[in-house]
Amino acid sequence: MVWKKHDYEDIPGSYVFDGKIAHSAYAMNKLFYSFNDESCREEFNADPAAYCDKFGLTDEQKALVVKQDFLGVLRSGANIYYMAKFAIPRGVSVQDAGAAFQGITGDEFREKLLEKREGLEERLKKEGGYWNG
Amino acid sequence: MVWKKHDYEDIPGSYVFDGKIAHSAYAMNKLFYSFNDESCREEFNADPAAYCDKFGLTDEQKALVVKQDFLGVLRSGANIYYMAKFAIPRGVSVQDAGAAFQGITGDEFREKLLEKREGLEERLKKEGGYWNG
Amino acid sequence: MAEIIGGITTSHIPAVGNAISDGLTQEHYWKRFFDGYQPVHQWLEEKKPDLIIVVYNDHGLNFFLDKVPTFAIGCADAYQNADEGWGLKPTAPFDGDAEFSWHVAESLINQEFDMCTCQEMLVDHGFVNPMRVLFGDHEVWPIKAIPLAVNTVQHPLPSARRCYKLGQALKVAIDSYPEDMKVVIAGTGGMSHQLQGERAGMINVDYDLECIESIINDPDWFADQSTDHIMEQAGTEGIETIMWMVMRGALGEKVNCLHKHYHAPISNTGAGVLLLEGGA
Amino acid sequence: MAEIIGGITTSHIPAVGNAISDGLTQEHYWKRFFDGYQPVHQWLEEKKPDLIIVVYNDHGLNFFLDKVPTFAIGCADAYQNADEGWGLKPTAPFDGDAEFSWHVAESLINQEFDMCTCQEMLVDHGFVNPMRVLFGDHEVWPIKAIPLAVNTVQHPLPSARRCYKLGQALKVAIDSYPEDMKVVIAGTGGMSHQLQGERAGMINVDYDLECIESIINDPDWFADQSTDHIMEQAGTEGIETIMWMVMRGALGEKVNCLHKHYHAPISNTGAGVLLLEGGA
Ligand SMILES: [Fe+3]
Ligand SMILES: [Fe+3]
Repeated sequence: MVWKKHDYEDIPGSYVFDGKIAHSAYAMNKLFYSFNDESCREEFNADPAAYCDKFGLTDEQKALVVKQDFLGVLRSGANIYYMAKFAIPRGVSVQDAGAAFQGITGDEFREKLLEKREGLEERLKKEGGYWNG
Repeated sequence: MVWKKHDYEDIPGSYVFDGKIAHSAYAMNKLFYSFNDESCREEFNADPAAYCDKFGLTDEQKALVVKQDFLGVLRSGANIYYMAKFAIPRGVSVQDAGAAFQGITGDEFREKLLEKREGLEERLKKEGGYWNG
Repeated sequence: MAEIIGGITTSHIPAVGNAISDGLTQEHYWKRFFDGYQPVHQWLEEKKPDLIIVVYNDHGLNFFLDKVPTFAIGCADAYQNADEGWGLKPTAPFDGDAEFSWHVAESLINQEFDMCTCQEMLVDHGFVNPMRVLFGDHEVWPIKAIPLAVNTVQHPLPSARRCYKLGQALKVAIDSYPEDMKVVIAGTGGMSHQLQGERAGMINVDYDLECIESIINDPDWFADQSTDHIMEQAGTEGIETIMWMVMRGALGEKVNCLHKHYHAPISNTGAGVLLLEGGA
Repeated sequence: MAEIIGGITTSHIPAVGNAISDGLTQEHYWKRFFDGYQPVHQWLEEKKPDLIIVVYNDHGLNFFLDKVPTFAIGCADAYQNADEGWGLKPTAPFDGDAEFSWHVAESLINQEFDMCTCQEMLVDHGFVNPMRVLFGDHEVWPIKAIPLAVNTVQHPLPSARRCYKLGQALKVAIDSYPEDMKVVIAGTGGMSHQLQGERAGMINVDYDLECIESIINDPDWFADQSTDHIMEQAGTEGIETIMWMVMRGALGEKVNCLHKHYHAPISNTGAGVLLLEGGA
């Protein structure tokens, strides 16, 4: 049985959360989803390994979750929005996780984003019709 | 604010489980739905009135549920499939509930249904192409 | 390539499962109903399909009123039956086929069917009883199965026409699956019955037989009916029979009818068993 | 009769809500972004709509992967915000309008949109932040609101074209509501951004501006794009912008653009604010 290949797999540096990925990481994403509930967060914090077993994570996924390897967790099929429920309360923002993919710091990542603002107002003036304060 | 009138409201002796009915009885149906879970059935049995309050039933619905008035519960907006989770374990079948709508017994109800079998094989022979053993 | 080798219609009512569990299938009340499945059993034996898609409606096990999808498809490798609140013993779990499901879901969504995808799904009597009556009881079921749930409980429902179109799209989806696989579609539920209201207990044999003829020879007749008209003729719960249109749509324009069986009453319902193959 | 008096686009990212909560809206980083909502605030003040339909995607609060509907509509009289796991304080609940919702749901299903109806629904930041940025914070919100959730998380997603058609059907649904009611549609999310993978942090200003022009003047250009193409241009999470097409479809063929605002970056995204009225 082979999963169908999709054109979007060729978009560079991008992981599309499709059936194949979701299927492989269902239990792990279910664990993260449970973190909407405070009592589940507390249960996890009290014994992360046992909580992973309760959700039936693979040994590999369990190891990643226990050591809080957020990048590893994402590469292993976590959906970014579910992963955020794990990472953000631990001081790791979605931007930090994005930066980790490129091997740069969160501050460097934010610097690069800020470059998008340079020349933007002039650009929009030229386009015409945009609000400019 | 008036709910839209639907043509199906004119089908005699029939109650179509639409948005209007479901909206009016959401809490009660949610209570019945919880009976999929054994621990919920036990919690209800231990204190029916308290369980109704937990789900936010109206006083009227609560009274019907507490006195196990299955017909009243149906008339008050219970969905037949949800109500069944309440009635069947208490020895009241869906057929008994149907019979109650007509003021007859479950056995009388079943007798009337059995009349449908009379002449059926002959009828199907005439139609042609039907399996007949 | 995957191929739809046939379509089946069957009742899915709880009483059918109870009769099997209680060993009543050869009692007078049940015998004629159950015996009418024998040609279907023989056909299944002979054709050995790999996978069955069971088109059914959930009656309040997997879906509550907080989330009622019009169409939902299982996308898991296994499906559990579970306690519906009546004290029945759940069956053994069913093997699914997640890759196949996702292929179908993707094709349906690309064809503008707004599916709800379910990577975990409890299957209720509407799914389980067709499996039991078609395959017998098993600890390991002899066929993969995929639940396709249609909302027939919380109005507004999809029209018969929409169900027919879903079936046609399902055929496109399955025909484009690259692996060899013999697929059967079961349209379950019905036929005429009404469980509630002063009209409870109605069975409309004439209408049921008209529907059976339409399913075989003139599906547009069924598809053109409004939900209101079907409920008037078949009862408010008899509306379930719209799910047969999903099966019918998946078989193509013409079919050969290999077996046609009708019985009434079983519990509150008229019961129709059809075995159809795509024809020319 | 109900009437759609306008459409709005807006970001829905968590950082927008945080900036409001932390009182940062006049800081340099945020000022240009937030000031760009002033004309929208004035218009809302002046027009006083009765109800807003917020088209958004759930990010894992109300829906988990066990049940992912392509399109879901709230059919309740109130909607709660709740803990998303990040320690944010939930907002006050939102008043809905169940009668109106059921009217819309019925019309959409009759128009062959396979909606999931939700009689209880937790609304996440994708719904809440548009409400906060458009109306400010309230203990009692000054407008009724209905959540309309589009799956943009679990592929396969509905196409941009399907979203556009949903918007067109939404217009038919709303125009046929018998009571007087002024309705606004908000298309939320986007614009270009990618949160994961080595391409995380991409923003495509050129593409965002093309999309904005298309939304105003040539919606078919946007609707004709494949999901793959949009992800390639706008990022895997930028695909959210397809939800703007629902709003656009609901406005009719031509629109008057009353306000057009773009800013980048806010957090990881390009952010577009549009205020549109149906035109001739
Ligand atoms: Fe049923
Ligand atoms: Fe978002």
